[in-house]
Order: sequence, then structure tokens, then C-alpha cells
Amino acid sequence: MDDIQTRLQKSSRATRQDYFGKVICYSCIGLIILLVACILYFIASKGLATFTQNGVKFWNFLTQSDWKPGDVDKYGNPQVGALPMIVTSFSVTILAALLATPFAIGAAIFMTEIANKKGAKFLQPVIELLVGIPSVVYGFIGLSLIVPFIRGIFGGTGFGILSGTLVLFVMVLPTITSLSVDSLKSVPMHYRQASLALGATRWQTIYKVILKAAAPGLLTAVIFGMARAFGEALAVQMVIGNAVLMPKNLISPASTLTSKLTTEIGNTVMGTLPNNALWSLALVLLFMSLLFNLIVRFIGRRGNIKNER
Amino acid sequence: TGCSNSSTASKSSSSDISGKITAVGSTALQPLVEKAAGDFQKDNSKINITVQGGGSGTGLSQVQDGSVKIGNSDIFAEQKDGIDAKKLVDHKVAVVGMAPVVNKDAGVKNVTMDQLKQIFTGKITNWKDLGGKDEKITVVNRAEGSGTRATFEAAVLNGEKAVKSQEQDSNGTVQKIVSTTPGAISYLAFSYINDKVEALSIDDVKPTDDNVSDNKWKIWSYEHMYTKGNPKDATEKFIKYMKSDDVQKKLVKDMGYISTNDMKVQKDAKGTVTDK
Amino acid sequence: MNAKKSDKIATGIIYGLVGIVVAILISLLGYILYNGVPDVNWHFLTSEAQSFSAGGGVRDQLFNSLYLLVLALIISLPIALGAGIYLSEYAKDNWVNDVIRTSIEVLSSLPSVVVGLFGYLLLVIQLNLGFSIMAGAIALTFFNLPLLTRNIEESLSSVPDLQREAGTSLGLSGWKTITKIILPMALPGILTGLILCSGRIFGEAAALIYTAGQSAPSVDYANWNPFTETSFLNPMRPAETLAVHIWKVNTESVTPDASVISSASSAVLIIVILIFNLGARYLGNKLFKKMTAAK
Amino acid sequence: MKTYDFSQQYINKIEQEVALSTNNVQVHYGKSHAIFDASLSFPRFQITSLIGASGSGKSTYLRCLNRMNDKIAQVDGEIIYRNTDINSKKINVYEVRRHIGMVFQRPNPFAKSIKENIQFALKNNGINDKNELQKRLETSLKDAALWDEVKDDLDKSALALSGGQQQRLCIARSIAMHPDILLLDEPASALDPISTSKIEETLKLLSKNYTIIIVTHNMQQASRISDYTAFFHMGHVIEYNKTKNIFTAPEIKATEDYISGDFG
Amino acid sequence: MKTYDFSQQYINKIEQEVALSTNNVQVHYGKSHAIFDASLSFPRFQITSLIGASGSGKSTYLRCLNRMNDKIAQVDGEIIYRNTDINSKKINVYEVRRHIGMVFQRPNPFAKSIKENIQFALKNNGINDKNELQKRLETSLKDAALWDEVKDDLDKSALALSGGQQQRLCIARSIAMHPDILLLDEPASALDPISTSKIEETLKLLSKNYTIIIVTHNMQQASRISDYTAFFHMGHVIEYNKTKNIFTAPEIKATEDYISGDFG
Ligand SMILES: Nc1ncnc2c1ncn2[C@@H]1O[C@H](COP(=O)(O)OP(=O)(O)OP(=O)(O)O)[C@@H](O)[C@H]1O
Ligand SMILES: Nc1ncnc2c1ncn2[C@@H]1O[C@H](COP(=O)(O)OP(=O)(O)OP(=O)(O)O)[C@@H](O)[C@H]1O
Ligand SMILES: [Mg+2]
Ligand SMILES: [Mg+2]
Ligand SMILES: O=P([O-])([O-])[O-]
Repeated sequence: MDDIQTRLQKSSRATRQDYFGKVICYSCIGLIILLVACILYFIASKGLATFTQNGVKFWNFLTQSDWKPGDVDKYGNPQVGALPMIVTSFSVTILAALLATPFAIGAAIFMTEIANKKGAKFLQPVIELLVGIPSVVYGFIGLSLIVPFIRGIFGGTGFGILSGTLVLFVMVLPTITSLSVDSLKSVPMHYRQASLALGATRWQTIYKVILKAAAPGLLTAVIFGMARAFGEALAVQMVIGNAVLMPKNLISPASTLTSKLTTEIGNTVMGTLPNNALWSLALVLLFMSLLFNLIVRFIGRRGNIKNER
Repeated sequence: TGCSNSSTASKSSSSDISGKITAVGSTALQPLVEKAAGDFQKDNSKINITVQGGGSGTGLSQVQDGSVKIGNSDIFAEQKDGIDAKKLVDHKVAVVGMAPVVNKDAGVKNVTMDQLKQIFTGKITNWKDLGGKDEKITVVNRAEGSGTRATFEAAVLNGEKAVKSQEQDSNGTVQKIVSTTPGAISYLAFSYINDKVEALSIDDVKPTDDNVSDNKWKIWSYEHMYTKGNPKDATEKFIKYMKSDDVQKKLVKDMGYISTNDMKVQKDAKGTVTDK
Repeated sequence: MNAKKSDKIATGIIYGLVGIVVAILISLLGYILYNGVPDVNWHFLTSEAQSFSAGGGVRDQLFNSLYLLVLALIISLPIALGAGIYLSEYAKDNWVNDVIRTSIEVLSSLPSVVVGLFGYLLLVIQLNLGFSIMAGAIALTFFNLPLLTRNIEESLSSVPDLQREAGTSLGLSGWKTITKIILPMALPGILTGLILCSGRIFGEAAALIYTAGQSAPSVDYANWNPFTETSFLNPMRPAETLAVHIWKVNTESVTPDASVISSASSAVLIIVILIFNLGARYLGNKLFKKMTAAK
Repeated sequence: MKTYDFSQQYINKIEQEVALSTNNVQVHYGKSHAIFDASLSFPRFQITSLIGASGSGKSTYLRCLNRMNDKIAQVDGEIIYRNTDINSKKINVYEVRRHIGMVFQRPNPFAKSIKENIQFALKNNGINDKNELQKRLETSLKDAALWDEVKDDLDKSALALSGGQQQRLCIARSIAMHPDILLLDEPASALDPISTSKIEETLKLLSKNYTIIIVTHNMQQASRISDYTAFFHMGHVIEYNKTKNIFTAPEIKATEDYISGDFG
Repeated sequence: MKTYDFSQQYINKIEQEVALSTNNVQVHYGKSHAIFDASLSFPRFQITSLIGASGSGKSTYLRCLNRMNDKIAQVDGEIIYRNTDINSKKINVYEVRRHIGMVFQRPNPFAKSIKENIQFALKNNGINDKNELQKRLETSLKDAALWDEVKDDLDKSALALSGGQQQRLCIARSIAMHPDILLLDEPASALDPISTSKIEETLKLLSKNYTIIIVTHNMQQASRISDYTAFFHMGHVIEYNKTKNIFTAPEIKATEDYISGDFG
């Protein structure tokens, strides 16, 4: 009939724009998924070869503590026991996150709720600066300051989980802080108003309203921090001692999955057991971070109120 | 990559041979090859050389796969599991000596070969047993599979297994750790030894180039450049250059290596030493 | 008075925590700058690195770091934008998207070495990019994507739905609404993510050792044709970055002044990052103001 | 709340030309049923008010009329505009919304300058002529009774305006698109009486050329400006008639109670 | 907008007991002067309305009264409550806000359950007795005319309520604290007439024990419920008097124009 009627039925520029946008976004996410799949496949195929091709028993891999993939023990089994590294990796990651989280969230609260604009403006770039310091530099500072410090206080060599934790603490601090700042900032202003108008103190407002509302974001910040701690190698490697021993305490030399991986990978030949065994470590790493993710997600979901819209 | 041969026409070149060489592997050898490659390209502008580290294991496996032209290694291909040495051609470009190093306050300057072995197998654990300070020995090993460690263990441990201990994968880190950790012992290539650590004599033989050249000092190895089959064209020319006096007389010495030409003995893959 | 007291105590604790954080930050930066700055001079910034003699500089490394940053952002930002938009605007709340989110987060926890080796096998060998800035930039993209994507998603979701309704009700397409209205409002948040990523790019070594390589062949800074071998813009040349350089002189170098180079390079790196951060923030805010007409 | 018989209904048949009508529109939010069987016809060039208690579904129904509920709710039934069922999948929703504009309860200006707020959508619809853009900017702001307050500061951010000014800007933004039908969801609830009466005048004027449907809580407003009124109660359209009749002689008890509740 | 002489003022002196008064209150947002010299006294147990055009400073003034403008604006002058200047630095602002409650223009419930929304502040103030909490929950929701609609679903998120319900929840939340004075900033602008009249009744009842100050755009509302009315114009308090007088015989032209503008 009329012009408008026909236009209602036909696609227009807006339709094409939307189609175009969808294509772009879906291809981007597709690309990422493809990438993740590729990496996963790649690590899994190499990491599983230890068990499928080299005949290492998975259970032994997880529970034994001798790591000498090049050698066999007296029964002729390859010595591929990753337990000490799994334990150490868990320890440093969790300890570093536990240590860093209060500081990071404290700093984030300070920057969003307490400090005047100038204070926050000063702190933000300084914190972001720390993300860019290379791991090696952290490692060397750890080696020249933290290790002697620990040695001076606790005796021993100074190498160990404690030193690793302290170095990682400093490394993950900026990551957790700046992501926490973002999530605190995204809590709507009127929450603060409502709470203050009810006579709640600043701390009550922060603790009961703002932190609660920002909880999922804060958890994400911690996950990313732990992820960074988890994947970090060069710095930890220099201060943890790199000895494949069950950690007896926090100050005896130990080895994380990543430090072992980094130390040895260049000296092994692709396709041989020592090389595959290292990829198995990478696989474990992947599973551990998956686990962390799922745990934190689970916690996050429980803390959230249901049927919010 | 498509842009390798488009640009160099303007520069004068003394050779018509062109090509792209990638040399990958031993980090210890990397600076030498890198520097030599730089000098070499000045006269051979059509040849493009990329030198990278990655470790001896990476070098050997990549050259065996044919992904790179040259694989740099600190050890004989025969010593490495998973490498078919028959397919590879060995070019020894330098000799490197290694010495045990200790933290200065251990108070020990000389050990016997047997004592050294006992330290690294965990049987001697205190410096006072060797006449030094009453201080625990902290063994810092190189990473399993490292060329330096393989050479050291072949010369010192006699087939016994090293004690479980700290491990580091690079010379620089080892040097730093030994120099700052009281009671620490490790071993380093001569070129990394400086006055911050104490290099031990073994059986009263000092770790010097001279002592290496006649095998009085037992802990040494070759730096190898491996090619898959005999090198051709550009690669051949470059390896020839590495062995030339230009490199051997100057660069090799500058870097703290020993020229193969100066050696009075030779070693095979099994570790048997014979006169040249 | 109880509430007021706990408010005081909590505020005190927060001040204490912040005090410690600031002390750590300041002493760390102070340590690096104090050790490094005295050795930073014009010669150091403008001369080539030396393998085994003293007096080398970091000209090429510095340039490579910046160039790599630019390339890596050019590659990763659009992808992260697309993916972030997908997650915040299109993704429904179902298990498929849960899996996608989780796998993106898992990707971010991969150790650098693993990504480096993966990049080496896939990009350097398989795709035949060789040791090159391009290979390095793509490898770094693997790191950036999770952080950037997540960050963009969150920044977008924190823009109120009222704005989306406004765009929709005017007959604008979803895409226009997102790109022209929602995105500008989310800009400050996205900027934070971008700066964090840049920091990571500047500081990354392990992943680059195997991809961008650890040698800096001399290049011609007068040659602006990126398709020629000697051009400094050629993305297919191997390129050692500042962080890799620091790693190398510390671990394997026999340069006599290794420790000087390392600390001076660290100081240079920090200063460059500082300039970059402030610059990015300044430009970002300007852009934000321009796009949103905020005063 | 009292209980009424919801099967009781009085829906007046429109004899004039109809601009928009719905047949048996049902809306579900997930499992909850928000609108039951709404069948109304809106006369062309007239103002129709939707009244009813909070939560009765006025906004929900209004949002169906230009497909703003897509993705949020499940809308069934027919919505007829220019002989076309615009609730069908095949319809170009962007065109629908361009011809059926909407103003919301909470002001939602873009985080852009005042000028860009008005011109952004115009430019996107291919209007690039400078004079035309300027003209629409001016007339729409004048129509929305905002021109005098902002004319010297058109490049200021819209977010720096007061709530009332923001809302008037949103109305101007919609008018600038020259829509066919204008939907307004309690547009004046954030406005002071002076602005409100200006807006009301504007709506009166606009109704010469536009069909207007407005949700309001303000009974006076409804009676002052609208020609027709529909009363919503718990998701049902209970009564629909000339405004005069609704306010003076409602047919249904529920309507009467609601209306008188205000004046009581 | 017409020009008036702002030195013209008519401020009635209150003869009753005064619950709260301000002396020469000035408010600056940065450099812009938003309130000029406001001196008003609010009688105890009465309802006072603040009326005036959009942007005239009603909200700004109201927010001073319980120090909600701290950090946002510069407030000078005295605010006297129980013989104390609560605008002084030394004052415990939390106690001030506890005794002078506030409800905002836009509903702002927490992202918590309905129950927690009400009980949050109570618990913070040391009320932990289960029975007491339950009692306050119930009575405050009933007073705010919300109880019937939510009583079966007290653990539902407050954000899932309709706008009107959310606002009533916010009022309930304030009432639950048993404040001394209640400030309301256009609390009913998002409510339907039934809820509005319920709220108005509530306010009327509450005024037996509470002093209430309310900002409103709705002239009827002001005349219906309030005992006193203050008229704001461009940052100045122009006229303050018994509501009756303001609406029937305003002293100042500006007031008259504004009032009649609504009915005109
Ligand atoms: N997005 C949504 N998701 C789920 N339920 C909704 C949603 N929006 C509205 N509802 C519910 O649908 C019903 C009708 O809501 P609607 O907003 O249409 O009421 P209304 O008449 O506009 O009320 P008000 O006068 O308060 O704006 C209410 O019960 C409300 O809780
Ligand atoms: N946070 C702020 N920063 C700067 N100026 C502000 C701020 N809040 C209000 N103003 C300005 O102060 C003046 C008074 O605003 P206020 O919100 O008090 O008006 P109002 O009478 O409540 O209007 P309305 O009826 O629209 O709510 C206005 O000119 C407004 O633009
Ligand atoms: Mg509504
Ligand atoms: Mg106001
Ligand atoms: O030179 P290395 O193989 O011992 O690193």
C-alpha cells in the first residue's frame, strides 16, 4: 500500500548493520574458541602421550615424588612423579592470593571509597606500572633482597615456598588491585546513597553493601591474580630453589610446575619421554586452573542473590 | 616468508650465494654465533642469518626435523635420547672448559675429584669435612639435560646419580646464586667465572685454558653446530667461516672459549680422549 | 558508638594496608630506578647492544618493545572487542557461554613458556613466520585476549540498560547502539584493561623468547618500507625486546657490564611504561570527553 | 486489594480510522503471565491514555507496541500497523521503532552533547543535510519546551541537565525522528508542573499529526489531554472508552474504584 | 521564564515547636551557587512541602538537612536540630542520618532480598532481636502499603519489584528505622494513584509522631497532605507559609504564577 508498509517488510541499513555486527562478534568469539581448542588439543595430545605412549601410570604420576624422566627406577619404570610440584604450585598460588587479596582489596577500597581524587589518581598509574615489570626483574630483586632476608630470619638457604609466595604476592598485587577497583567502581552510586541515608557508617556501607554488590567482580579479580601467580615461571624459578622435593616447610627449596617446565623444556627433545612429561605438567597446570575457576564460580554463584534482573 | 630476497641488491656483495639460515639451540653458544653471523653478513649481504637460543635439546630436535638449518648444541648428538646422530653432521666450533665454583666464604680452594663426586652425590654435606668453614653445603645443579651438567657429570660422577638438589637452567642464574648463597657449590663454564665466586682447583690442577688443551683439566666439552646431512650453499659457507681463523683466533677467545685449533687432544661422543 | 568505632578501626586498617602497599610499590620502583637511572644516558638509549664487550645500549630493544606492543594491540584489540561485545550483549545465560567464559579464563592462566612453545611450533615452524615480530605479536595476543575480553565485557555490562533502550527505541540497530553509544561510555574501563595488557606485553619475556626471538639484527631506521628486509618496520624480522634483553643479559650473557645493562634497562622499561600509561590515560580521557561531551 | 470479576470488560469499538491495533496480545515474562488477551484499537491523530495501578502491565503492554519487549518477554498475538502484523518475525523491527517512537519513564539521554542526542539517530537514518539537521534540532527542542533553557549550550553534555530537562530532551529526541505514533511511559513523572503543562500542550499540538499513546499515573493528566483511555488491572484491559466516559461514567466497578481512589 | 524580584520574600514565622531549622544556608556546586540564604523552620509533627520548578534547588536543599550533600557540595550556614548545629564538622553524621531519614526520587533498593533491605540498617544499628526485626519488617511494609503484595515473597530480590513497589520498599526501609524526621524527595512521582494515596495516608498518620518534609511536583499532593509549604525559585526560598495560605492567597507574584500554572 504505502511506502512505510513496504519498508516494514524489507530489510534496511539497520538490519544489515546488525547482521554485520553479529557476524563480527560471532567470528571473534569463534576465533578465541578455536584458539583455546587448539592450545588445549596441543597440550593434551603431548601431555597425554606420557601415559599413552610412554606407559607411565597416571596414578604414579600424581602420587609419586621422584622426577627423573630420563631414568628408570629399579623396577624399570620411568620416574615421573609430579606430586611435589603439584603441592608446591598449589601452595604458592593459594598463599600468594591469600596474602595479596586483603592488600589489594584494601587498596581498591581506598581508591574508590576513601581517597580523594588526587590520592586515587596517584595510586592508579603506579599500580599499573608494576604489571609491566618483567618477571626476570622481579626474580632478581627476589634473589637479591627476599632470599637473603628469609635466610637471615629463618635460616636455611632462603630459597623456598615462602620466598616464592612473597615474590608472587608483589606480582599479583597490581592485577588484583586494578581489577578490584573496576568492579567497585561499577557499583551504582545510589547504593551508597541509600545506605548512607539510613545512617550506616562508611565502613558498614562498604562492607555490607558495596563489597557484597561487587563480590562477583572481586572474585574475578582474585581468579585473574591466581591465574597470573599460577602461570608465572621466570620469577618464581629464581627464588623457590627448583628442587623436586616434597616441601616439608615453607623455607626448604621446592619446585613448582611452571618452574620445572621452564627450566627443562629447552633441554629436552620433542617427542621423547622427558619432553612429554613436561607437557604433562602443563596439562596438570591447566586442570588446576580450571578447578580454581570452577570453585570460585561456584562460590560466586552462591553468594549472589537469585532472580535478580 | 616472502620478503627475504628483495632488498639487498643495493649493497655490494663479494658472493653470489644467497639464502636464509636459521641457527637454533644452545644458549651458551648463541652469543658467539650471533656475533660471527653479524660479521659474516657484512661481506655476504645476500645471506640472511637468524640466530636463536632455546637450549641444546631444542637445537638438536629442530635440526633433525629439518625445521632449521643449524642446530647448536653443547653436547654430542649421540648423548641425547631421541636424536638419531647418524643423520646429523657435527661441526665442532669451539671447546669450553667448566669448573666447580663455590661461594667465597666456604673457605675451600682445592678438592680432589673424589671429594667433588661425594659432594654432588650428597655424601659430604658440610664444608668443614673439606677443611673449610662449619657450614652446610648447598648443591646447585644445572637442569637435567643441560649440556654443562652432562659434561660435568660424565667427568666427575662416574655414573653415579646426583643428589636431589636445587636446579637452575642458566649460567647467569647459577653464578648469581653461588655468589650470594653461603655454602653454595655449583659449576660453570670458564667464561662465566668471575671474581664473585671461587673456582676450585681439582687435585691441584687449576682451571685454565692451557690445562684444558692437554686434558690435565678433565671437565670440558665441545660446542657443536649440527647440520642435517652435509651443509650446502650458504650454510656451508657460514660453517666454514666459523672454523676460519677470523673466528677461531679472535671471537672464540674474546668469548672465553678455547679454539679447537689449540687443542692437543680430542674427545669422542663416548668421552674417550685421544691425542690429536 | 559501636558502629562508629568499628568504622574508625576499619578505616585505620585500610589505611594500614594501603600504607604497606604504597611502601612496597615505592620501594620497589625506587630500588629499580635508583639502581638503573644513573646508567641511563643518551648513548645507552641510542646505541646497539654488544654481545661481549661493555658499553652496549638498548636502541633496538626499546624500539622493538614499542613496535611489538603496537602490533600486538592492533591484532588483539579488535578480536577482544568483538568477543567482549558478544559476551556482554549477545550471549545468553546458558551453559555454552559458561563454558566459553571458563575456557577464556583458563587460557589466561597458561604459563608463558607453554604459550611461547605453542607459538613457536604453530607460528614459527608450522605457519613459517620464522622468528619474527609478527609471531611474537600473535603469541602475545593469546595472553591479551582473555584479560582484554573480560575487561571489555565488564565495562560494557556496567553501562545502564537505559542507554540500550534509548538507542533501540529510536530504531537504531543493536550494532550502532553498542558501538556508538555503549562503547564510548565504557571507554574508561576498557582503557584500564588496555593499559594492563600493555604492561604485560612490555614485561613479557618467556613467550617471546621462542617467537619474536632473542636477537636484534641491526635495522635501518631510515628505511620506511615495511616490506624490505632491513626496514625497522619489517614485521617479519626477529626482534629482541627490552624484557627479553634483560632476561638474556642476566642468564646467559658474558657481557662484562651485564648487571649495569640489566638495571639500566629495567629503569628504562619502567620509565617507558610510565610515559605510555600516562599518555594512554590522557588520550583516553580526551577521547572519552570528546565522544560523550562530558566536561 | 479488592477482588473483581476479570471477565467483566467493556471495550469500546473505535469508529474512526485506526492507527494501531492489537489482537489478543499475551505477554509472558518467563512463566509469569503479565498481559492477558489485550485487544485494543488506537484511533489516528488522537491521544490515548493507559491508566492503572502499579504493576498492572501498562508499561509491558506499551513496550509491545514498538517491539521493545523483544528478547525480554514472550509476546503473542497480533499487532496491526498499516495493515501489517508488526509482531511477526519477518518484520524489520528497526523500521517499526522508527515510525513508532518511545519515551521512557526514566530519562535516558545518551552520554553525548545535547545536539548530538537529537541528531545522532537522524544522521544514522541518512539525514545529513546541515540545514535540515539544524532545523529539526531547533523545532524538536522547542516542541519539547526545552529550547529556551539550552539554546546557548547545545554542546554541553546531556547528562549535566536536571532530571526534568533530561526527560524533555528525550521527548525532543523522539519527536525529531518525525514518528508516526509516539508512545510515552509516564513521561512527566519527573517533571514539575510548568514543564508538565508545556509537554501536555506539546502533545496536544502533536496529536494533530501524530497518534499518541501515553501511560500515566496522573488522573488529571489523563483527563486533561487524552481522547481515549484504557484502564489496566492486573494484566487485563478492563475498560476502554472515550476519556469523557471513563471519567464520568465508567461501566465497570474496578475502573470506578480506581478513578475515584485518586480524588477520594 | 518571567523575571521576578528575588529580594521579594515572604517567610512566615513558625509559632509552634520547631523540629529543624536552617539559618542562611548557602549551597555551592563548585562555583555555581545553587541555594541562596535559605532560612526556614520546620514545625514539629507537621508535614511541610517544598515546591518549585525543576532545577530550583528543592532536592539540593533537602539533601542538606541530613548531610547527604557532604562531599558533593559546599554547604554553609547553620542547620539546627535539637539545639545543635548539625552542619558543623564535629557532628556525627551517621547519627544525624539515623534520626533524619531520607527517601529519594528514584527508588534505590539494595540488590538484596526485600527482607534484608529493611533489616540491613536495623541490624547495623544493633537491633538483633528476631521478634523485633520481624515486627518492624511487617509494620514498616504495611505502613508503606506494600505488605500485601510481597508478604509471600520476602526473600525475593528487591530488584525484581516494579518501580512503584521499589519506591514503597524504600519508604518502608526508612520508616523501619523509626526516624525523628523524614525527608522525602518526590517519593510518589513513580507511583500510581492508589499507592500514592496510601502513601499519603501513611504520611498523614506518621505525622502524628514524625516531622515530615517532602519535595513534590504535585500541587494537589502538596495541598492535600501538607500543613506548611515552601516555594523555591531559582535557588531562593520565595515564600513560606501555611499551605492553605500559599494555595489560596499567595503573597508573592512568582508563587501565584507557579501555583496557577498547574491548574491553568
Ligand atoms: N523484565 C521483567 N521481568 C520479569 N517481570 C517483569 C519485568 N518487567 C515487569 N515485570 C512484571 O510484570 C508486571 C507488570 O509490570 P509493568 O512494569 O508493566 O507494570 P506497570 O503497570 O508499568 O507498573 P508501574 O506503574 O509501576 O510502572 C509486574 O508484576 C512486574 O513485576
Ligand atoms: N551534583 C551536582 N553537581 C552540580 N550541579 C548540580 C548537582 N545537582 C544539582 N545541580 C544543579 O543545582 C541546581 C538545583 O538542582 P536540584 O536537583 O536541587 O533541583 P530540583 O529543584 O530538585 O529539580 P527537580 O525538580 O528537577 O528534581 C540545578 O541547576 C542543577 O543543575
Ligand atoms: Mg511502568
Ligand atoms: Mg530534585
Ligand atoms: O649450555 P647448556 O646446555 O648447559 O644450557
